[in-house]
Amino acid sequence: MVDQLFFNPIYIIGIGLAAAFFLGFFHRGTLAPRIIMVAVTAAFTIISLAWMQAFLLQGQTAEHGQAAAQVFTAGFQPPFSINLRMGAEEAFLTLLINISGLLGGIYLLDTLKKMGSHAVSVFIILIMGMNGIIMTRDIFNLFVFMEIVSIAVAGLIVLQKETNSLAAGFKYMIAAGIISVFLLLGIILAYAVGGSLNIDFLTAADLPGAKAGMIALFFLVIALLLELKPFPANGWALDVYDAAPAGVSAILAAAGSAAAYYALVKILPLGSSSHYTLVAAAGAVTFLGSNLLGLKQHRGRRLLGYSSVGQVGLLLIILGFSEVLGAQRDYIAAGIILSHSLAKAILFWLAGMLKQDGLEAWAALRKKPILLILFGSAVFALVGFPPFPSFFAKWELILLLNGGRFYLWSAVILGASFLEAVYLFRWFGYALKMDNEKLAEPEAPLFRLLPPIVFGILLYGAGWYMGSILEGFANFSYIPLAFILFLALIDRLPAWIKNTVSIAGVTFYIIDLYPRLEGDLLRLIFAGIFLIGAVLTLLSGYYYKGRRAGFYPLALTMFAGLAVLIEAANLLEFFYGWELMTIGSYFLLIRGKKSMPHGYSYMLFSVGGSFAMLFGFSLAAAGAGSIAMSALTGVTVLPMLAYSLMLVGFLTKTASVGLHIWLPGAHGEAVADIHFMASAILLKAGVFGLITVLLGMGAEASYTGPILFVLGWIGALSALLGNISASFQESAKRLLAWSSIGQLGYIVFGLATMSHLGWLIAISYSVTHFLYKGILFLVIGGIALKLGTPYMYKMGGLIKRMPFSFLAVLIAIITLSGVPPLVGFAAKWITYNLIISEGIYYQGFIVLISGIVAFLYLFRMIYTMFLGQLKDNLRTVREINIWFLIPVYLLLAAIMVLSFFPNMLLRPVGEMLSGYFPDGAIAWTGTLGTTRLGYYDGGAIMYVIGGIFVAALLFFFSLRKRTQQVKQFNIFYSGEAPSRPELSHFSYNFFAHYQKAIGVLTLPLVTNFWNWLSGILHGTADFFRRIYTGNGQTYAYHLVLYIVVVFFLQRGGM
Amino acid sequence: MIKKIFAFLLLIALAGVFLVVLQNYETPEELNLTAAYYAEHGAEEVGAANLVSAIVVTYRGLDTLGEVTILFLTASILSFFLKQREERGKRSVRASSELLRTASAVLVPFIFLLGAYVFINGHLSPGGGFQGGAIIASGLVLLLLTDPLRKVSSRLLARVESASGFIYVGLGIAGIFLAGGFLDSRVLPAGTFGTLLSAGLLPILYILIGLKVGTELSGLLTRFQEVQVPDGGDSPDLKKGENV
Amino acid sequence: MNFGSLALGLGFLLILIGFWGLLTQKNLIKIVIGFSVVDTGVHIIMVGIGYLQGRTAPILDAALMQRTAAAGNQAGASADVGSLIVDPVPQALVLTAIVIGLGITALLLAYVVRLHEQRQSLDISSYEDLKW
Amino acid sequence: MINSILFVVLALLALSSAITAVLAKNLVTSILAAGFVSLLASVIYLLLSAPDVAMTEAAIGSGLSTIIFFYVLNKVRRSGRHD
Amino acid sequence: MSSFGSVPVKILYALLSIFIVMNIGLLLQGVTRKIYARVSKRIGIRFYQPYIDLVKNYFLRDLVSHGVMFYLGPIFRLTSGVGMILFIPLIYGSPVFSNFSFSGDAVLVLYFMFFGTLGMALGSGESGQPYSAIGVARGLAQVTAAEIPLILSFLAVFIQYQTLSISTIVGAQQGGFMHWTMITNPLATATALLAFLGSMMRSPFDVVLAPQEIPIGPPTEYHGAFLGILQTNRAIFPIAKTILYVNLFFGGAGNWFEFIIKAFLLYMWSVVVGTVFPRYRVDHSIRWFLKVPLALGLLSIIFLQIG
Repeated sequence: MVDQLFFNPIYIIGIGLAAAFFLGFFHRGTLAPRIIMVAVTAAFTIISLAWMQAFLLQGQTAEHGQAAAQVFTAGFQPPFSINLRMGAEEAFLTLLINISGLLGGIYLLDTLKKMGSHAVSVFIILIMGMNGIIMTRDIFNLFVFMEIVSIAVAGLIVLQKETNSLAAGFKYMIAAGIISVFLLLGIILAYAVGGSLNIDFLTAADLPGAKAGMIALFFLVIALLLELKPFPANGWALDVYDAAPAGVSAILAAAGSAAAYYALVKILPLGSSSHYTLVAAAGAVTFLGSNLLGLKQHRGRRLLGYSSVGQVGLLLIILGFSEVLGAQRDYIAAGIILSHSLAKAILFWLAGMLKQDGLEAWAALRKKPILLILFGSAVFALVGFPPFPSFFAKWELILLLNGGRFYLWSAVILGASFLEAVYLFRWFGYALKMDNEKLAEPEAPLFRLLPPIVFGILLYGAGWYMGSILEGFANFSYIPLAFILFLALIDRLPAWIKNTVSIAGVTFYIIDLYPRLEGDLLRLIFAGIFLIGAVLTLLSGYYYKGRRAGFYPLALTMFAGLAVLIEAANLLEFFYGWELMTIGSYFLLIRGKKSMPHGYSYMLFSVGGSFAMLFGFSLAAAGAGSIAMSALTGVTVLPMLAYSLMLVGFLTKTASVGLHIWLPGAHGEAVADIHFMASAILLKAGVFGLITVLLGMGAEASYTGPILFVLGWIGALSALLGNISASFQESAKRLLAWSSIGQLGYIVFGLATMSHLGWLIAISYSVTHFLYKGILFLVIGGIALKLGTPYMYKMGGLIKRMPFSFLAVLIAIITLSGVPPLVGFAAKWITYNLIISEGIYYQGFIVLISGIVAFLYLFRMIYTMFLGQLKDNLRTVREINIWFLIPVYLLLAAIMVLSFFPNMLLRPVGEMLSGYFPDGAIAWTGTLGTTRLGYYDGGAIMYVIGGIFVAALLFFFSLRKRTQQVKQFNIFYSGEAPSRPELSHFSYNFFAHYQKAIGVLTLPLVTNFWNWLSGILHGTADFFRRIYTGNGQTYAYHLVLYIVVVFFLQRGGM
Repeated sequence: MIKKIFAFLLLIALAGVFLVVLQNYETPEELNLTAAYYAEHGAEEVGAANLVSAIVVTYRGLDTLGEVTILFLTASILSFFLKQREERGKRSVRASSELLRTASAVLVPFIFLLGAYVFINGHLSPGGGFQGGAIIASGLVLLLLTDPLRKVSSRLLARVESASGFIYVGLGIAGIFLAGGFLDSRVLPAGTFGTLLSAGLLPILYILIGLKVGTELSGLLTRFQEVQVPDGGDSPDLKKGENV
Repeated sequence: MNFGSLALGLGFLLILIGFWGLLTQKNLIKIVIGFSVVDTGVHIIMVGIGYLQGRTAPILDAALMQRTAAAGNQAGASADVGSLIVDPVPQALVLTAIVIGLGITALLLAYVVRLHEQRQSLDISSYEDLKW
Repeated sequence: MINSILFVVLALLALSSAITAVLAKNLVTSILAAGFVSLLASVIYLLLSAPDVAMTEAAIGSGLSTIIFFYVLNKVRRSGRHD
Repeated sequence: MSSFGSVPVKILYALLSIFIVMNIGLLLQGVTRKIYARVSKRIGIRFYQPYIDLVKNYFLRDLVSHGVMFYLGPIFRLTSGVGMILFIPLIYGSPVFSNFSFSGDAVLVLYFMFFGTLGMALGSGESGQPYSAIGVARGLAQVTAAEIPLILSFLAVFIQYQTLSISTIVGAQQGGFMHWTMITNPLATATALLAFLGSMMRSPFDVVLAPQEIPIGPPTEYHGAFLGILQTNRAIFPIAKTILYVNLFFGGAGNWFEFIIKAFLLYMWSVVVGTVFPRYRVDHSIRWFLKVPLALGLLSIIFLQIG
């Protein structure tokens, strides 16, 4: 129990004011006022902390009532005197406010020093006033505290003495004045009808029962709503965020929003359900509107303003749906508030350290990596990625909304969140990648650095805590994450040490995981791809000399995410793993030199996909009433939509046609081993997801027909277009990237058939693609690294310098193209069986011809790189790094084994699949597989072809010719010996005629579509943001108009 | 012009809103629960004849504290917002008329006295801290009008202001320990109803409020006044005493 | 004729007039004046709402005590102060509101002074640099 | 009855001076008219049995505010052009 | 499984098959060139000239090599041709001449064709001869285009007979002329015949080799014994292809005589077309394959689905 003598909440007001008044004795320039400020805000924090801790220990975080302490003033009982309340919510919010105050004060130390003791007392009163808003239970007292806060803010804005700040302050005051007029009207009318000013008594007074009561409520609600800056009546607020000193904006965004939010939380129970609806609608408009307008914003602080306003809109939606969300409302709101407040404060604080405010100028943060880490954490927290609180909040929110059949609302929420992600990640990309040569280093003395760092730590801590108390996530294992943290901590060590540690960690995890997966072949296969892939990638990482800062924690984050996917016990954990993987992979992909736009589009598609997935999952959970993985089976709520969305979500990761535009660039610009991770391993996560969903969906229900039909076509077209586009690439990396799209197309096609053979193809492709693409990525990546260019026409003749690479690539492309005798052929053979036995001729036909097209780019690649004329500058180049060759040859060995014994893979997979699809299984006799239609004996083919090859070779040797090795230029060339290799290396635009004939298929229609969409969005944003004329009167007009419009809308609705 | 038309239309609509309010508002016939309680128990609980004062100082003491805080805030903000700057070029200051100077010399003491009376008797008759404070401040204005160059000692004002505010809050906190809660006026005995020294701490609090409001308003005015002073303004120490 | 309702009407009209100034006048000082008119209107409404027809101020002085006694005699019941005075609560609120209003007005005017210093203009449209 | 007539007259006066305050071209007129509105309001408060409020309004609304307005006007006039 | 006998016996029969097919191929080559000459009013070579060329090339003493892959290219090529022969049941009902067809069905044959193409392309690629590369680029582009209708027609056959096994397909066509795929599925056959042209490297689709333009295309740098091997393959490979067609569309061959007749007629089809039409550019031929043959192939599948 909290000791009321020491931790009486009234002390916050008492001490605050006493200190503020006491400061009048001081003159500017002395240190004492600032010491007092820090001490006072620290005291506030301790009081809140004491209460918070008490509530947490009692486990009554979400409970109203009993545990909350009432504080009476003047010695009388309410409603006759003003009382304060300190419950769990109040403790939480005041704690947030007070910590913001403490740290914000520290951040502002030097500004306050300049302005003297008066400014310090204004600051203290501001924090005190916010506490008052939270705690008071009297509506007029609420008004008084709100005015205190408004005036204090208006005072602090001008700590920055610029015309813009002054203008912003003036607009702010006008707006605050107008709002207070309506608030006062509401208060007095509520008093006239309800006979009291006390919130609890007014609740009992049934205001909605009286006509005048309804009007009173309208004024109250609308005024408090306007305090929360609803779009579009919020131009004034944006100016304040923009022009106020960054430290002040930080407090406004972090603490001010929370306080204003809670004021509305207190008032709403007075009203009826129509008020909740009003709030939710205003929130939705705000969330969507301000994030849309944020798209066009190119200055950091103002953008933060848009984002802040948007986040508050989200809070309003949550508040409006109190009834639906029930006991979880406070959990969700807390999650959003925490993420928003902490992240926004961090961002504003960072903004204050920068000299310029353009988004591009944020690249200066790179000069202090800790700032960049904070920036990244804040951005991810705002968008709702794990492990931040908003992730869990958003999950619960969407789950409950869709559980209550409020689909449109959750769609709006996700849509708006997506828009927010659009500008936040664009911005983050700038910070990561923009040129920062000419930018000044951020000004970050310790007192400015401390607050954001503390908030950063709190952000992670809060995320962990929110997760640990969420049902369905409580048993989650944090050991891998702890390992990643450890790697982050030893980031200063050389790469090879971290590499060894990482390999050890992953190996240990594999050993630990294996017994848990035994018997579950499907998960075992994917676990193998993910984790053995991880080990192989890391193995190649030994090539790197130096520190490789930040690589290992992020790579391991991705692998941890993948492992979570495998191990997920429920949808939440699955989604968590998915998002974790996305984070890790984003940072890996954006490491390349020119990868900013590609990493960006990767992120956008990932976020969009994961939102679609979230929506789908929530529908599934709504039907099943649980979030267990089994909820995916037989979804009952809007099953067609649910499954489609989930599939779309996963298709973004498999980069299927329509959602593929991120891949060529993202993979094409990635470094060798990252390329391997991203393509051979990461894409399989999408496959795993598709498999999970499709297993749940089955093919029986009527809605599955169209879904599978479309999915099949997506797969087939991905295969075709991916392969055709690959043929026209000049960069080997991009070629492989397009090839991945094509290969994944086969897999999607196979899965869409929902048949034994189709799935056999998909799974065996998943494995073989991992093998041969692994080889190709590592070798090509290694070569590109060595030569410093991925462009094939700059290579040539490398077979002479890199024979081992050549052999590996040769084997890989034979496998890839499905030419017998290697294992790739098995997949082609099964494809024919599948097409004929399932009767899917047209899609199948497309898939088959894309297989043929694959031949084009494969030949082109191996020819232009390894054959033809060796360039002068490459004459001394050596074989690629041994650390690339080792994993390559391990993969090669696996291919050879599977070629001799295809049954080793196909038979157990087939047996496993028979559990789901009993019809059409392949019968195996040794290495001979037989279907209803045909037969295939991998072993025999290997022997026969091997035999013929050897025989032909022996025959040739038996001719005993004198063979003479000639010089490079000794060719039949119109009687001339070409002097420069470039002249006779036919490589650039290799398939010009092919492009001429069918290039129409590779027109960037999809890219154009997305560009068009983005153009529309930006255009809309640009059009609508012109309502923010910058004129204070216009903003006043907006405010009054908002009130009038809402009033008549609501009356019309009543 | 378009702007005006839109504003007009908007205000017509707003008038519509207000009309709806008027239509639905029913004039009360009786005091409501809260007011009735104050009428019934105000006198005995607080011991103040002026119910408004009783409410302002005790029942809703927190509001009053907040309001004082707002004035304090405004004054503080103005003090660093309207910082005195050195203005270039000296301008002559118009000398005020003889009449005004004489009048102020006569009137100012009376005005101050009136202000003090109003806030000391706040618990008995109409008036109280705000009104009294405002009256004192207007006395100050008169001084300023007559002699623009006479600088009211801001330091002294600030001291009085801080001290009264600090004591006010201190007494409020004392209420937690000595009586029923923060700002409980029953720290002192209620005394005889209707007399000057009655109503417990209420008169004292009201005096503090009066002092604080008065100094704050004065501070506010001086800030606005100071900005038009050509330069720093000399405030001889000997004049300090006369002003308060 | 009920003063309460009249006060309400007057208050609303003042608010509208004030808003007109606030929304249409370009001069910063005029805007602030408009705002203070709005404020006055609100205060009148508040007091009007607390008013009960024909009752006296909520001050329990000697005069009121006599009337209480008289009323008690007429009704033949015990005296009830509550039936004679107007509602004191709105008055208390208005006291607070007036002072707060002054604070806001003062701050607004301070802004006007500083803005004018920056650009030598009192036209609100001179301060539109921040937008969009 | 007298009171009623008085009330209505005061109200009309208040409205007309409010309009003057808002519309007057001359700032001095405006400020004075606004102060006058407050003064009338304080009389109305008396009629509404609110002497405390009346005193406050008179002192603060019509007194101090008006003075501040004038200070500002003065300041602005002195420091340069205005409209 | 139609396995029989021990491995040495099988190898022996395999060699026999190869020998027969090679001779057929060489003879057909000679006869074709003779016909070509006669059509253009020339006397032309002797019909056994291909034998002479082959022997001459094999007996040239010196070889010039550009590298390992250059060296292995022809071997790949020959492996592919021989492999195809051995994976196709040559004579219907004869276990002896089914060779190694037990290890894979029609799909194997279809894909094994690429083995040689790839090897050849790689080998000639290493020579560093730009004409080779140009030839390969053209060849690949054109062949892949021709494959599209080809795959369609094969698919149609597989669908029609619901099997991938070549011998089963031939078996289903037994019992007279009217049971041949040519009659039962004329559209697929027509498609296949058009696609066939694309893979025979004759006019109008001979831009890959394009004499006078890029000496002889891919094999430009090959000579001597290398060329000998390629010529061997050139004898075997077209026969393998034609026999695949014969099996799938024309009722297969019950004996060697039928085999030779059908192979000859089919072979002549491309020759006749080749003498009549002029050469297409690559992009033209790609477009052409994506028009008429593709439409025909799709029609054949649509008919199968309806019927």
